[in-house]
Amino acid sequence: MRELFTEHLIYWLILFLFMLGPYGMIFKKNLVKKLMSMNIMQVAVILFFLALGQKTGGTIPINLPGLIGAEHYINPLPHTLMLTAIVVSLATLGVSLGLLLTVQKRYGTLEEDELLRRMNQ
Amino acid sequence: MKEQLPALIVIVPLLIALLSPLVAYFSTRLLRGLGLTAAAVSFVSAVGALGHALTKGPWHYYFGNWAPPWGIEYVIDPLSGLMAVLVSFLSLVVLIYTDSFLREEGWLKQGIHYALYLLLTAGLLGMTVTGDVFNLYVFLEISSLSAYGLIASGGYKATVSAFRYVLVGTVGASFYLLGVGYLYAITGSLNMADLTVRLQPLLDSQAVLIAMVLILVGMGIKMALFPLHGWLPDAYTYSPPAAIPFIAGVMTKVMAYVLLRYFFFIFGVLNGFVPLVLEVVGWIAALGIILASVMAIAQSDFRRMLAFSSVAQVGYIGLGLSLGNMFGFIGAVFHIINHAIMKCCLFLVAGGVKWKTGEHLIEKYAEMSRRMPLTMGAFLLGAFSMVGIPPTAGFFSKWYLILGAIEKDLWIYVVVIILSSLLNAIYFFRVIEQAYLKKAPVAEREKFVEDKKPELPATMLVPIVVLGACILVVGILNEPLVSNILLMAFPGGGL
Amino acid sequence: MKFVRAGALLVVVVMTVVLFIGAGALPAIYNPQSPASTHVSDRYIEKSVEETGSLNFVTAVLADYRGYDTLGETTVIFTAGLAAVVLLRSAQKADSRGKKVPLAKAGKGMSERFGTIVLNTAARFVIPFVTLYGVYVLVGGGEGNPGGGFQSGAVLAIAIIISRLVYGEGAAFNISGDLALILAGIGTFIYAFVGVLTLLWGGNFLEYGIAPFLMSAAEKHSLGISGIEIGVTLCVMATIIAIFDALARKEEVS
Amino acid sequence: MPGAFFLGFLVFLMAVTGLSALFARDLLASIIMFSAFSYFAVLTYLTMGAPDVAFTEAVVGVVSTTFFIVALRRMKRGSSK
Repeated sequence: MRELFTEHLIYWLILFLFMLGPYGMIFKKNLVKKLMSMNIMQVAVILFFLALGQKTGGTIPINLPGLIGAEHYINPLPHTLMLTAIVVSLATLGVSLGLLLTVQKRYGTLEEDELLRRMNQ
Repeated sequence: MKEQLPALIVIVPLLIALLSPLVAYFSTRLLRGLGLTAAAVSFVSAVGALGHALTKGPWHYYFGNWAPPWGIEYVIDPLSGLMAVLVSFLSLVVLIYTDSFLREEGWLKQGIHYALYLLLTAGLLGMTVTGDVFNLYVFLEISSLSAYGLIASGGYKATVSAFRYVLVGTVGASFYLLGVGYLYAITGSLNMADLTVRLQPLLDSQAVLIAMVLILVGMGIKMALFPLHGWLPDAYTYSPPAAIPFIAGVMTKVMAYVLLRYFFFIFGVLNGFVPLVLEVVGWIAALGIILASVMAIAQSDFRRMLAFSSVAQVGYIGLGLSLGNMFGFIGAVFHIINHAIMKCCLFLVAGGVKWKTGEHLIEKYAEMSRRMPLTMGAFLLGAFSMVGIPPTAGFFSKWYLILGAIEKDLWIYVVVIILSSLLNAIYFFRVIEQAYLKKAPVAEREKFVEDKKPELPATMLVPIVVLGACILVVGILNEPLVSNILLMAFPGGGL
Repeated sequence: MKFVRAGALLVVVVMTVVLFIGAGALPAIYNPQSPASTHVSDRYIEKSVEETGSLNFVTAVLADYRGYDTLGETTVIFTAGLAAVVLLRSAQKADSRGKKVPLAKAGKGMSERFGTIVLNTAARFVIPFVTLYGVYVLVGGGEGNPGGGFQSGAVLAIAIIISRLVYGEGAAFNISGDLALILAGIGTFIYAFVGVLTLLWGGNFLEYGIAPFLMSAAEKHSLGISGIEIGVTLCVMATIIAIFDALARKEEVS
Repeated sequence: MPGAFFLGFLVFLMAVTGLSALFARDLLASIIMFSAFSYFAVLTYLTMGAPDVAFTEAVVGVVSTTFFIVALRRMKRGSSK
């Protein structure tokens, strides 16, 4: 049981979260919810990277006096990469909310079916 | 500064982009000058770097002087150098053309447009010359976000298609990033050269297969490979004419280049699961070529027709990738170059016609050849090249693709290429017929007879003519291009 | 239509299953011997204090070893600000075409004041602390605390957003949208300019060690890191405000 | 590793809040669930030993929730219903 937890289950949960993104984007008809599923997907990627950097016996990657050696600290590289990824997700969110507002202003709806109907009029 | 050329390719447009809102507030004319200078400097640096790569071998540039697996490096080899030259050249040409569309706008709009355009350029250039898979992601996001902004500035319908593009594009980027995560998990490295070495013993692992599929899907979405192309037609149709030639011409092609880079250089086409994946890509691409060409015939809007034709043309590049041999590689890279130039030229023409008449429908092109002879001449070259008529560039890339298919005994691909050329001929002939053979209605006619200046203004005409000439020049000079650059670019190349 | 939905569901499920099976091929989580934990990262952990002078390894990697990525990241934020502003502006075409609007008047936030007495008083207490904290995060970033330019910029932006939300457009503590956009560009430019300086001094881009100052290498690096962190702070703060302004801007009556 | 159970639990909570954000009827409720999702993400990052990422996610969570709410307010105002 413990093996399962440490080796697979966390990856599975993360990948489940990841696939929630495409699922929500296809099946949720509200554009705001599509946006949320996009964000959930990005968070899942971040979790995935952070999970890769885990290390038994490692502490947070900030230098402690007297504690020297790579085996004592968690790998800092995924953290760095994911800082960038978080920032990218915020940027995408800002742009897409702006787009949503414009769409709402013009077509008066954010439901996909209704939107398509009004666009074709 | 000579030894800093690889950095300058990307840094110069980036710097000017950052300052453009500030500069625009004081003087939009200064902004225009600076923007052109930045694009020109970038182009010159790219040419210099390519020259160095061809004569003295690949050029590695370390950012912050940290050696590769720890720091980020730029690698200019013949392939990435060639792509950088192509991207920066088209950026420069389209930037000259853009001017007429923006003159009337306020300072903020102009400043933002220049900033986004230069950021798009910098992002795409960064993607081509980087040697680090995560750095590639960062520049992918820069180019995507600026493309969303540029497309969305084209009015209300554009915002809906831009929103769809944001969603789909972010899915693509996330898939790509997850694929990078898999690669990082099993190798511990992000540097391309380092990855190549460390992946060798692992190529039979399932994780590599999944990473490959994730990267393929991610980049497939971004380059609009056939079943993943849903975002493209609307985005190309509704985006403003000042931005779309560059986006349509270059963006999908850079994504295709990334796939070539991954499959030919990092995974290696003959290893592990790669041939299996490539075979699937080949069939999908072949199907996509035919279906998208048929769809293109059904369109009445010129830009939408070009958009579907883009999907088909990206299929050719996928086909070359899937062949996995030298001719396939040469055909794919050659087609990237050709298609970037042709599509850019055709969209410039579409924008020019729109500027003149305000119309995009093919049926309104009647007698356009008399009204704008030079523009339509460039269009004719582009159309011939798309169809693949010999002296133009398009023929030669198809030729290499066919050679590659024959080498692998895949005759069905040969049939697909020839059949799709026929389809191309059909849908371009419709436009040619309108522009050259049909008579315009009398009312329309009187309007343009009175028109004292029939052609476009020089800032628009020159880019169109230059690109039209490029199609011919690339076609005529295909032999030196292939033997001096493309063969050098092939992994383990130079024969 | 039903058929298409079923097909899409099938694709999603199949991909999930494939990813689940593929997760088995990944190295086990928490394994200290996994490639990710042994190949590149050791140098960051063991050498970064002497090579970059930063006690926080994440800051060292972020701002120094992979500093170029962070320049890209900052640019991404700036790009988002540009895109958000342009599309909300082009939506309100009624804006004076081609006319130069003075910067001071350019940004009109939410016009109505919806602060009550409780909110006003609370905001008066909260804003200085948030601001102070933002500055502290910036300064303390390299000293072994988590945080740095990005977090600091976001916290500062939150202070301004609170003030805008409570006091409305007349808030004294306010930056207008267009000015914010220009500031964001300048912030990112500061970052890039540090790199250009190192180019001019004859080093590679962002090679802090090349600076012609009488300092140890670690000190030069931490100086460079502080330089770029300031740029990041400015850019992030200004961009968040610009996006907020674009989202909250009341449509002008035309 | 005892932390693994806690970590698994937190990721599970993230999945739950994420799902409920997607399936909530009301948009405001959905946004609130989304900020809860973001909060659990912060906890998960902390458990994974990434204080920097957690800090960033915390501020980004605040900013993005603000963006969502402000945008929602505008959308409600502009809607035809």
